[in-house]
Parts: sequence; structure tokens; C-alpha cells
Amino acid sequence: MNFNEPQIDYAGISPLISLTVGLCVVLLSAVFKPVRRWAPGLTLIALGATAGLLIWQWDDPKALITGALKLDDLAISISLIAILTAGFCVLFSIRERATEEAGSGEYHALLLGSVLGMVLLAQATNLVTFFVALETLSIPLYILCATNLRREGSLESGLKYLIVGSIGSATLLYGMAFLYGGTGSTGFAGIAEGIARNGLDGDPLILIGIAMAAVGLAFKTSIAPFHQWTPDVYQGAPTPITGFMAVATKAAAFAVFLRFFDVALGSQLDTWQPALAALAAISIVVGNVGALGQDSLKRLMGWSGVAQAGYMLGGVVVVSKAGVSALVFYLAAYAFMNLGAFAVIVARERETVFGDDIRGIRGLGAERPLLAWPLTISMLALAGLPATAGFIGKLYLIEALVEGDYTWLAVFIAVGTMISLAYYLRVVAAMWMRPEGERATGARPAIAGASPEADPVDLEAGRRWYVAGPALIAAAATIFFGIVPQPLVEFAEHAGRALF
Amino acid sequence: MSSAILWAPLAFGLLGLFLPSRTVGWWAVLGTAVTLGLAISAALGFDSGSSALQYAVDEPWISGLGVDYSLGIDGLNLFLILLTAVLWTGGVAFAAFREQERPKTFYFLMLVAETATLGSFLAQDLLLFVLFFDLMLVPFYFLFGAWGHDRTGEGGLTASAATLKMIVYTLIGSLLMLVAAIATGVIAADGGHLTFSIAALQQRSLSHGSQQWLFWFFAAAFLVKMPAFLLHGWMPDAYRAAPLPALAVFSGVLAKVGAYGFLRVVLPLFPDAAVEFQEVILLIALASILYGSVMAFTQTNVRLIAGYSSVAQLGFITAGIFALRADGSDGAVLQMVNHGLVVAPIFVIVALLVERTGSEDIREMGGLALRAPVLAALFLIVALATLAMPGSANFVGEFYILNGLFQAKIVFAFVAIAGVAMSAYYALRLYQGAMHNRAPEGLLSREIGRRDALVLVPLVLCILGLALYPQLILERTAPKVERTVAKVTGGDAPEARLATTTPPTGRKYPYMEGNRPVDLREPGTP
Amino acid sequence: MNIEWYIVLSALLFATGAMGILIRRSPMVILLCLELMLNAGNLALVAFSRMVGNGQGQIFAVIVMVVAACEVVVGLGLIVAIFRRRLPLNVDDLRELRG
Amino acid sequence: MSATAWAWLVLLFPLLGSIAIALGFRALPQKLAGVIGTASIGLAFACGVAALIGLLGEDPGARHHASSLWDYASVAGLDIKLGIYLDQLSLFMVLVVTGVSTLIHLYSYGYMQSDEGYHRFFSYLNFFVFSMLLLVLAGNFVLLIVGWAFVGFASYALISFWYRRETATRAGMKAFVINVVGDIGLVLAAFLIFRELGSFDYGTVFEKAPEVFSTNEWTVTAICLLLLVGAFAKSAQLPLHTWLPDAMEGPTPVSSLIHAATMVTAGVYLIARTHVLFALAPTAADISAFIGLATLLVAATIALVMTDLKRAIAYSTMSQIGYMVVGVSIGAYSAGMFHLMTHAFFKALLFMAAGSIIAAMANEQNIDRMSGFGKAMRFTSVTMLCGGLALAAFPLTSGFFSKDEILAYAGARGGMYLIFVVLGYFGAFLTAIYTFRLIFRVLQGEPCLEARELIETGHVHHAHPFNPATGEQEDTDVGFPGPEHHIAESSAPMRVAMAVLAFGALFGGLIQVPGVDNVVSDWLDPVFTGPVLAHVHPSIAWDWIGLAIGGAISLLGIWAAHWLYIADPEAPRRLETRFRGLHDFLFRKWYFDEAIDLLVVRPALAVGRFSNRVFERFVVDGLVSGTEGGVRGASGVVRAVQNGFVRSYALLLIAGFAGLALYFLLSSS
Repeated sequence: MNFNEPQIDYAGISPLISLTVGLCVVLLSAVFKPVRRWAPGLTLIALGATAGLLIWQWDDPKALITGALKLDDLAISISLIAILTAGFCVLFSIRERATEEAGSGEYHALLLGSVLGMVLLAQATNLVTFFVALETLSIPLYILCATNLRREGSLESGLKYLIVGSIGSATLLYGMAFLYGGTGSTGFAGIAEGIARNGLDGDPLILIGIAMAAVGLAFKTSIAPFHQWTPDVYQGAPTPITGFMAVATKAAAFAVFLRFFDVALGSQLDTWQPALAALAAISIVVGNVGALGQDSLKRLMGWSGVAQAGYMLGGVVVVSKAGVSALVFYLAAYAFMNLGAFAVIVARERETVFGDDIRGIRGLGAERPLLAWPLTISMLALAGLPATAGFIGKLYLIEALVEGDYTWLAVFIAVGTMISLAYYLRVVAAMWMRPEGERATGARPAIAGASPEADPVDLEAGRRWYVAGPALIAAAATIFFGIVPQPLVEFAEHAGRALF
Repeated sequence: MSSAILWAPLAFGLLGLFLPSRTVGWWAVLGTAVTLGLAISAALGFDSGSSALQYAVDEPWISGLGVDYSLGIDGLNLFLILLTAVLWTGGVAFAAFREQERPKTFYFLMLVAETATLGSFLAQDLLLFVLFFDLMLVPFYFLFGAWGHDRTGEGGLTASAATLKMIVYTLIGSLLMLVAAIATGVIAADGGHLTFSIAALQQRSLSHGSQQWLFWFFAAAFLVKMPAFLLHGWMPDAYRAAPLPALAVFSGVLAKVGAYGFLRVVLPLFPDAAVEFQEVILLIALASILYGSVMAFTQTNVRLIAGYSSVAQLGFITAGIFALRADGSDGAVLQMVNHGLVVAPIFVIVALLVERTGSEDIREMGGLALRAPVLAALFLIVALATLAMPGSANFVGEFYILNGLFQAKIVFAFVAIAGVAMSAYYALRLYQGAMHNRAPEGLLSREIGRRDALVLVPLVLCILGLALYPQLILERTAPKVERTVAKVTGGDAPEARLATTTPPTGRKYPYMEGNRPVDLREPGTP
Repeated sequence: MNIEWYIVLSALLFATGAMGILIRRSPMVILLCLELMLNAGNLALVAFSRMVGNGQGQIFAVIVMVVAACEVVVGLGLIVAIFRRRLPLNVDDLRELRG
Repeated sequence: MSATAWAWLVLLFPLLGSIAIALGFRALPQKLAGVIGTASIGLAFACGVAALIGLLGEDPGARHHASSLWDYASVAGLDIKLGIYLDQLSLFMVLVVTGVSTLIHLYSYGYMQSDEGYHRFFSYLNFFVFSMLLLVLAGNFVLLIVGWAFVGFASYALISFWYRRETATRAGMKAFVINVVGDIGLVLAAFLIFRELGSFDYGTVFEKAPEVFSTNEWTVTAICLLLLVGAFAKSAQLPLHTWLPDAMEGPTPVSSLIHAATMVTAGVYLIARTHVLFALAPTAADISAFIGLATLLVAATIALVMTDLKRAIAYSTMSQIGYMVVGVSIGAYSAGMFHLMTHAFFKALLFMAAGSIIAAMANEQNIDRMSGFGKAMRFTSVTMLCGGLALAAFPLTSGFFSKDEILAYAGARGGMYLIFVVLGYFGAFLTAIYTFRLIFRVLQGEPCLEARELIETGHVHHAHPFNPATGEQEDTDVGFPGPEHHIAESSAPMRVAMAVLAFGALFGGLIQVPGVDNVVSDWLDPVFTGPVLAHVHPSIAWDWIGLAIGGAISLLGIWAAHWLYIADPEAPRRLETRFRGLHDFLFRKWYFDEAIDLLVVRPALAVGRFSNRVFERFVVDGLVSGTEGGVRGASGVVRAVQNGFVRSYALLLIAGFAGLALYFLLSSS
């Protein structure tokens, strides 16, 4: 009886292995009291190792596990973005009370789990891996959102996310079922080939399948009108997690968005392209107007996230190398901009009694330039002003759109950006310009002290290395890639070449 | 050279952040002065005869996107660069003589603003131009908002609200322009090698259809920036909010970038559209002239008098450009410099008036001339230059503009010239209101201080110098300008060619040497 | 009996689940409805895999069950946590976050 | 040294003087400033004479030279050089201007002594002379416009010289704005000239014009009419004259120099300068002639009733310029210029005398309060009498010859031009009346308060002066003659200046006596060779007949004035009550100010107020707030949908899916 052992490309799956191992180790570390404090460090090591392994695989695409995964530069670049974000998130989580609530080990294990899901998702080229990865990504996040058990908002956001998210994945699953049924294959390539073979153009089964898949993905990338969970969950979740979700989830989801639509459904282009373009336009408008006049910074970032997702979807709509590269570039830039902002929000949450309320940053420019500048730069970058990575990103996207004959969508981006100025600059104004009303102060009133929800005030939070450091790094990166974008552009073009 | 001019202010600004607050002001002055020195040396080395690009720099910047870091100086921007350098030196010095709160940030922003402005003048790559064009706004957003005045007391807006209005308003234009700029490059390349170098784009002609909408996307940006009639909604609030040193350079230079954009980008790249929409733009320009003047002589706030007067002046400049004749555009370029040179001193003087009277309301001023004869004299000269007194360079500018307009579209010229009479009234009204008549009770005027004189006198000397020899500017700008205009009229633009060559009456005399489009074509254009 | 019936059945299941989520307020019931929707997907998968004649669908279905289980676990956990905070077990009362 | 070089020096000295005094306004002692001011003009006059000698050395046909320093602004085919054009006409003007100016500077040197703004005054005055000379010598239309505007500015600066007087500043503004209107006329004319002839340069233009234009072609007519706008604004012809009477707010030497002798005659010079064009556009020339005639009469009638001494003289200036305009428009170029010269003499003189009296009255200008200065101020009254006689064209005075030469020429042209003769003589009659009305009422009769004080103490010393117009106290520290006023009797320089002019006023006419000598026309005629009209020459006989009639009329007028104001002092009162309506009509200056106010000023301000209150707020801001409102509204909707109910989120999700699926199915099938 002979057993032909499977061909396993250990090098290829090494990132997954390292993450899984890391996950287990961190989880176990929670069990042994003495090492409990090491959880963040261990997490960072795991992430670092994974990043290293990914970079080692750079520029040598390979199919893994009988084509269920594809480790190419798109996957790697997206994974790297996710891992970077996770790293920042770990730093933000230090002294975060959610961490203590849930237990440091569990918290970080969940985080790693979610990252694992993302890395998988970025490589998924098969409905099964796609679905599994998506769930591996989401389920830990449901929990992480709720980890700040003392905060009602945290629980609420967790539950909302769970419910709406599950509807999303159920819909997605159902759509996948149809696609499988239509084409008889779960591999993306197989699907594409199946559509061609069975002559299924415009077949209702396939169409509904596509629609459902689109909904599922749009949900994860918080594209309107499937965005509604975003502001609530962003506001409710612990801030580090919000930061993590805002960037990493989007990145991973967009990666599979690209693979699924540009590869598997490439033949159905003229069916879904206009629809997605419309969705992009809608979410640009909805996101931007929704963000106007929001006082909770996290909520504001949520809405702006919706709008930004709209911009990025443009990169998917134009099925082209330029589109992919633009999207990846924008995601990378987006990571820096957001993390810079969230770092400051974290700091002010801990320093003041206002939580993430905009009052918390009044007069920051005069009092704490070192905190004010990163947030300012992030806001200007998100608003797409020049000399920041955000500007180059928009430029890249618009160029891709114009080349793809979607100039009207480009104009939409421009208009959206104009509206967005109103709220991004409101934040900037709050920091630099005459504060009307009272200044934000660390000294907390007695009443606030009584409420169980108020977190302990840590006046030094903004000066601690694990908050100030990331903030400055992110800001610096935002500016640097705004002035010397070439390296990031090449990075993005690699990713682009992976698909076209 | 170009790079040095461009980055010097920024470099000084960054270093300034590490200096003690007391000295940073002077450091900034030094920075602007160095920039001025560089600009002057560039001007001295400038070959006035040629229309070619000089001190050119051209490096790939984002090769992936076809964006180059390419700068250069030619007839169009030489004097605007000088103007920028001069006014910034003056403005920063004026600020340095006074206490500023958070000085480091203030001067840093001022210098960033100078680099951005110089960049938009120097840029020879379309996207680079757009980038700097947008970047200019950012520092002024902070300067106006954080160092500005809240006007809620006078039924106005808070500084931050006013400046938000300004930036949203102006970015409406410039973001559309960003799209248009990219579209221009992509369409022109049409599958081929993608480039945004203006010179290269000129060689590739765009289809008429695409020219039309691209033209308007660019025009929107430039008209808002000026600001032109109906798009000036941001101006009154922003001008009232702004801190005066910043406002002096802002209205002195930034408004010109819009007009400059027409000459640098729109005429060369969209000649057909320029001809097609000539009347429309001229109408807007006329509206700006008349409306700006009318508003100027009903205002009582001295800032707004100056503000609306610049609306009118920019109207003249636009009209000059869209006469689509060499002389009109020559006049426009000259007038950009002149207007910058008069409006900045006006705001400096306004600042001095406010210091003396404690009010910005012309009705609460008066009789200052008695104790401040020198200030009065300087003010008088500036005021006369503002109203384009014959004998001032402003007159020469307006004369060229109106002549161009007259020969091209006679009716427009007759309407436009009404603005001249009005300008006489509001400029003198401003001067008299402040300097003449009885002084209000308890108003103590005093003579201009030595240090302020140090700022004001050189500017006035520039005005006088140009008044004696405007040719200095004209002869250097003319070659490039004529070539630019010929690109339009030389192209398929029958009516415009008609406007530049022999007039309809068909005389037997040769009219203008400058007007034989054929010899003036860019080499290699059909 | 041909495939349509299975699809129709699964569609009904899916619709029921969705409807349930829309009309019921108790998080528990909503979780159950989610299960329904997922299982509608499973049914479709299995049916199709019979039709197509390869095992992929069935493998997929098995995995989906696992995923469904995880979701329920998480859901229940959250419900417990909410219950601990003495918050009403009614999704309509969980609307502190809005606007 | 060539004539043009001297001409450049003519320009240079006043400019230097002005700058020197301006820069040294703190350092220079007061007297020195006056000396510099006067000397610089004197030098200019000397250079003028030098240039004259230079030209005399040349053949009459070749006495025109262009010279330029540098390209002022010449690109794109426009040829604008910093150049001058020297010929008999411009030199003639140069001499008149510098000559009279020198005397008036001398007068001011004494008159303004107790004025705080002494330096400022002389700096302005020199600058004015420079501008006037620039205007005269300009070699192309652009430079002409420059000079044109400069004199306008100088006049503004000097009218509102006492700038704490609301009345003065307002008058200055009025003068300036109306003059800008004139400038615009010139600018447009220049554009049209350039459009047709492709040049701004006098030489080129005048040479090409006859070849290019056919007579009375609309273009050339348009050019001339536009030129006339400029000329009339500057020379206070209808309907752009209203600024001149108000201009009397300025110090009296200013009225004498700018608003009588020199600047206001620039329009006449312009028409003479561009006679080539006017010859091609007879229609325009006639229009201008008739406007001149109208002005002549209107102004004369108003002068009859003015009670303000200086304003009355101002109106007489208007009317006299009317004569000159008629002259140069109907082709009597040298006659017109001749009258310009003599008028400069006697009108300047009249103003000086008036100034001396007004000083004695502490800036009271109302003739109702004046009387009996004849005994009080001998010198002044004698000179005033000389001026008056000349103005009234008393036989053998300068005005006698110059005015009648114009009318004689009109007569010689015959036809419709006889109207000018008739009405011209009627104007002369009025002139005689109003001139002697002033003289009799001011010099004769019971000495008024001030006059008596003069007689008794021999000097005037006043309390703090006040502004007769507004009644508020004058602010003497901005430069306003304080208690110390200076009258001719007490100041040698003033006496010298006035004496010289008096001589000119009386005997200046003798250089051009029909049949005896004609210095002026001999000198000028070569310039006007071009047009046919120049060759129309009234015969000597006609000239003398005209002179006889003129003399008779002026005597008649003087007698009438005597009857009215000396013989029967009640007569004016009676007439006034009898013709109340007419009197008011004249006294309100034919309601010109009101008309202009109604037609121009109010509408403009109304438009301004409208755009300020309505347009700006509702349209311009409406644009902004409208969009803003729209966006805010949308935001409201979006945030309302974001209601926090998880089930509604689910609903929207499913609805969205349904919509998407529907779209797919529809689009594919």
C-alpha cells in the first residue's frame, strides 16, 4: 500500500505557520502567570517573523495547497499592510483597559487570529479558503470589539457587528453556492473557466451569485449602502481595535475583492463594472455627508472610512494594472494616515475625560505640538492635500480612473474630497484655532470620576513611547511618501503585476 | 538655480523651528532676503531676448505616474518670481517688527507658503503645478485661521469659519483642475508615453471636444483663485479674517497665480477652447471689473476696499489675456507685477492705519496726514498707482490691456474703461478718508516708524522705478508672451487671427510687427 | 426529483432566516435565524455538489458548519456579557451608538 | 546746445525743484524753499528762451524737432518712447506757461508766507509746472495723456491743499474724477488712432492722417470727438465744467496759475496740436465751436450774478476759454493761441488782485461784504483795474486785440460762422458788465470794516479765520494763513509780479495789431500750414471794423455796469426782484450740478448700494449657503437613516442586495 505524500511548499505557507504558532504561544502565555506580561512582545515577535517570511517570498509568486491559495506580490503587500497595522495596534493596546478586561493573552491571540485570517484572505483563490479566511478574520474581531466589557457601547458594537456581519457572510456564502452550482468549481480560475465553458453569460444563477458576493465584500469594505455597521462599530470598539479594523480589514477585503472580481468574474465585466462604479459613487457621497458635524472622532473616522472605501473601490472598478497598483498604494498610504490619527485619539482618550470627543483635542496645537502635528498631518492627508501620501494616492487613483474611462467617477472623488474638507479641517481647526468654550484638560471633574465608564486619566499617555512613537512614525511616513513616493509606487506596481 | 530659489525658504523655515523664539523672526527675514537675492541674480542672468526656458531643471519624480520634477524660468514667470520674493521679504519683515504669538509656527508657515507659491510659478510640469497650486492654500489656511481675527462682533464669521470657507471654495476649483490635469496628460498620451510636461503636451494637440471641458475645469480653478465675479464669495470674509502681513503677500501674489495659470497652461494647451470661450471669459472679466469697482466704492472697511479693488484689477488682467493679442497679454503680465506691487503696500499701510486709529472703518479715520506727512506721501503714491494714474507702470499695463481689448473686441473695451473712472474714485476715497478732513475726536496720528518705513519705502521705490521704465519688464516678457499668444491665434482660430492682424477696416498701413502669427509659431507646430 | 426543488427550499430557508432577523428582537432568536441562513447556503452547496458531481461543495458545507458553530459561540458569549451588565436582551434597546 | 536739449532742461528744472523741496520739507528753511521753487521755474523760462533763440536760427518750415530719451513701453508693435516734440506751437506754450508761472511763484512767495504748508505748496506748484510742460512738450499721445493726468493730479492736490476743509477735499475729488473722465476720452482716442494709423507718435500720426482718412469719415470724427471729451473736461467747457468753480477752494495763487492761466487752457492747446485731425473732421470742429460758444454765453450769464469773488472770475475764465475754443475750432489757430496768451496775463492778474483783497478780508470771498477797497488798497485796486480793462476788451488793451481777432476770423469765414460773430460780441458785452460789476462793488463805495481798518492802521490783523462755506473754524496748523495775511501792499514780491502782469495785460496786445505787426501769427502760422482754413485771412479793414465794434461794445458794457452799480445802486435789487426766476436760474448756475448729481452720481451710488446690500448677500453668498444647505440636508438624511436599530441596518443591507440583484437581472436580460 503506497502513500504518495502531498507536495507541500513549506516556504510558501511559512507565514501562515508562523502566525498560527505565534497565536498558540500567545494564547498559552495567558495560562502561565509569570509570562503573562510578555503577550504583547510575543505578538510583536510573531508579527515580525511573519513579515520577514513574507518579504522573503517577495517577487516569486506560487500557488499553494493545490491552488487554493496564491502567494503573489498582491497577497504579500496586502498582508504586510495588515501586519504593520496589527503591530501598531499592539502598541496602542499597551495599558489599554480593554486588554486588561479581556486578558492580555486572549486579546492578543484574537488579534493574531484576525491577522491570520487576513493573510489567508489576501492569498485566497478559492471560494472555500475565501470563506474560511473571511470568517477567521471576522469572528475574532466580533469579540475584540466587545472586549471593553465595562463599556455598554463596546458590547453593543460587538453584537451589532456580529449580527450584521453574519448576515453579510451568509449572503456571501449563498452567492458562492450559486456560483459553484453554476460553474461546478470553487476555484476562481475554475469559475472563470466554467462560465466560459457553460456559456453562462447573463445566467440568472450566476448573476445572483455575483450580486450576493458583491454584497458580502461590499459589507466587509464598508461600501454604502452596506456600510451602516461601520460608524457604530468604530465608535463602540476599543480605539486600538478600531484603528486595526479601519485599515487591515479594508486591505484584506479589497485584496480578495480584486482577485474575485478581476480574475474569477473578469468575463462578466460589463455586468458588474457599472454597478460597482455606482456603489463607489454612492459611498463617496454618503460617507462624506455622514461625517459632517460628528463630534466623536472615532465615529468621524468611521464615516470617512466609508468615503475612502468609495475612493478605493474605483481601483477595483477599472479592471487594470493601474487600478490595482493605485488601490494598493492608496491602502498603504491610508494605513499611515489612519494610524497617525488613531494614535492621537488613543492618547487624548487616556489624557482627558472627553474620551474620543472632539473637545478632547481643543487647543492641542498650542499645548502639545508633538501630538497635534501627527493628527493634523493625517487629516490633511485624508483630505488629499498636497505634500502628503494622500495626495499622491488620490492622484494615482484618478489617473487609473481616467485611463479606464471612468472620469466621471474621478470627478466624484474630487467633489467628495471637497465635502470631506469640511470635517477633516474642523478637527484641524479645533487643534490650532481659537478654541471656543473650555480647553481640554487632564484634571477630571468629580462627577466623571464617579461614573464607572470613565477610564482612569493618564496625563502622560501622549508622551509614552508606545503612543507618541507610532504617531510620529506614521506622520513622518505620510509626509515622506508624499514627497518621495517612488518606492511606494514601485511596491504598488509589483502588486499590480501580480494580477495583470 | 530654480531649485535653489524654490527650496531656500522652506529650508530656512525648517531650521527656524529649532531656533529660540526671539530670533526666529529675523531668521525668517534672512531667509526671504536670501531667496530675493537668488531671484535677483537669476533675473540678472536672464537672457531677455529669448522666449526659451532658462535655468531649466528636469528630473523624473514619480516615473510610475509620468510626473517630472521640472522647473524653469521664462518671460512669463520671471517677474512674478521676483515679485513673490520681494513681497515676502517685505511682509515677513513687517511681521518681524511686531510681536507674533507662536512665532516659530507663524514664520514656518510663511516660508512654506513662499516655497509653495514660487513652486507654482516655477513648475513646468502640469501635475507639479497643480500640486503647488493646492499646497499654497494649506499654510494660508493656518495663518488666516490661527492668527486671524474673529468678526462675529461685526456680524461676520470666526476666523476658522472664514478660512474654511476660503479653502473649500478655492479647492473646488483646484481639485477639478487636478482631474483635468491628469485627464489632459492621459488623453494627450492616448496610450503612448504618459507625460505631464507642459512643453511636451503643447506638441500633442487635443481634440476639440476634450479641450472644451478641460478648459472649464482649469478656468474654474483660476477664476476662483483670482477671485472673479460670482466666485469671490470667499474673499470678503477671508480678507477680514486674515492677519495683515499674511494678507499682504496673499493678495499680492496668490491672486496672480490664477491669471498666470491662464497664460501658462490654458492658452498653450487648449487654444481652440480659448478662442471659442473668449467672449464668455471676457464677460466674466468685465463683470469683475465693474462689480469690483462698484463694491469698492461702497465699502467702509479698508480691507474690503482693497479687496474688491483687486477683484476689479484681476478683471483687467483676465480681459487682457483673453484679448488673445500679444499686447493685451504683455499688459496683463506687466499688470500682475504692478498690482502685486501696489496692493501689498496698501495692506501694509492699512495695518499702520489700524494701529493709529484702532479701527478698520474708513469713516472713523481722517486727518492723519497732519502728523504723518511721510506716511501720507507714500500712501498717496501707492493710491495713485492703484488707480492707474498715467505715468505709473499700472497705467502702462492697463493701457496695453485696454488697447489689446480695443483692437480685438472694441465693445468690451468701452465697457471695461468705465472701471478706470471708478478706480479713480475709490482709490482717492480711500486716501482722503484716511489722510484728509478733520480727524475724529481723540484720534492721535503719528508718523511712520523708521522700521516700517524700511518695509514700505523700498516697495514704493519699486513702484516709482517701474513707472519710469516699464520697458524693463515688457521687453523681457514680450518674446515668450507673444509666442504663447501666437500659439492660440496661429492655431485654427480664424476670428482670433482676425483680431490680431489687420483690423476690419483693412488699412493700407502695416499695423504691428508683433502680429504676424506665422513667424511666431512654436517651431514644429502645424 | 430535480435540483430546482432543493434550490427553492434553500431559498425559502434563506428568506425565512432573513425575515426572522428583521422581525424578531431577541438576540437569541436572531442567532438562530442566522443559522438558518447559513444552512440555506449549506443545502444549496450540497445539492449543487450532487448536481455537479464533485465533492467540493460537500467539503465546503462541512467547513461552513464549523464556522456557523463559531459564530453562535461568539454570539452566545456576547449575550452572556450583555446579560451580566444587566442590559436588556433586546436588540432595539441597544442603540446608544447612532447618528 | 540744440533746441531740444534746452527743451529737456525746461522739463528738468521744475521737476528737480519739486523733488528737492519735497525731500527737504523738514530741512529747508521756508524762505529757501520759496526761492528754490521760484528759481527753478525762472530757469525753465530761461531755457525756454534759449530754445526760442535756437529755433529762430532755423528756417520757419523746419522748426520742429522730435527727441526721445528711451523706450518707455514699446513692444508688440506699440511705439511709446519717452520723447518730446518741439515746434513753434509747443514752444509758444512753454514760454507762456513758464513766464506766467514764474510770476505767480513770485507772488506766492509773498502770499503764502504765513501758511504752514509752505513747502508742500511750492513742491506741488513746481510739480504742476513740470506736468504742464510735459503736456505741452509731449512727443506722442501717451506722454500727452501722462502730462494731462499729471496736471489733473496737481490741480487736485492744490485744490484740496487745505485738506482739513471738507469743502476743499470734496472739490478736489470732483475735479479729479471729472478730469479722469477726460483722460479716458483721450485714451480711447489714442486707441482709435493706433487702430487706424498704427502709431502714437505725433510725427507719424500727423503725416499719415491725411493719406489715411477721407474728410469727415466716421473714424476721424470719432477720434476728434473723443479728443474733445478730454479737452472739454480740462478746459471746463459744457457740460464738464462744474469742477472749475468749486476749484476756487484752493489758495488764490493756485486759482490764478492753474485755473486761469495755464492748465485750463490745455484743451485749447490740444485742439490746436491736433488741428490736422480736426481739419479732416469739420463736423467735429463745428461741434466743438458751438460748445465753446454755448459755454462762453452760459458762463458769462452766471458770472453776472455770482456773489463769490473768485467764483465769478472763474466763470469769466470759462467764458474766455469759450472764445479760445471757438477760435481754434473754426480755424483761427494763431488768434486762439494769442487770446490764450493775453488771457493768461490779465486773468492771472485779476486773481492776484482778488487774492490780495481776499487776504485783506481774511478769506471772506463774498463781494456783498466788500466795498471801498479803492482807497484802502491803492496798488491792488489799480492792478485790478488794469486786469479788468483787459478782460472787458477796453480799446488798446491786450484782450481788445486778441478777442476781436477771433471774431474777425469768424466773420471772414462767413456763412453760419456769422452766428459766432454776433453772439461773440454779445458775450463781450456781458463780459464788460460782470467785470466792472466786480470792480465797482469791490473798489467803490463806503469802505467796509476791513477796508477801514486798513486805512486807519495800514495793516490787517484778523481773529481766527473760519470757512465761509461751512462756518467751521479753519485748522491753521495744516497750512492755512493764520492771523497774518499778506496783501500786495505789504509784500514786495507780490507787487513785482502783479506789476509785470499789469504791464502785459495793458500792452501785451500790441505785439499783434492788424496791419501793424503780427508777431504771434508769423511765429505760429508755419505750424498750421496743413489745413486749408489757415489761409482764410480777414482783411485789415474788416479787422479794424471789428475792433471798432468791439471797443464800442466794451464801453457800452462798462457804462451799463456803472449805471447799475454806481449811478443807481438800487437797480440790481430791483432787477433781481423783477426777474426772480431768471436770477435764481442763473444763481444756481443753470442747475448743472443738480443735473449731474441726478444723472450720474446718485445712480452710481444706488447701484453700489444695491450690489452691496442685495446682490452680494443674496446671490453671491446665496451660492455658498445654498450648496452648504444642500450638503447639510443630505447629511441630516444620512444620519437619520443611521438610527442605531440593528434590524434596520439588516433591512437596508438586504434591500441593497435586492436592488443590486434586480439591477443585474434587468441589465443582462
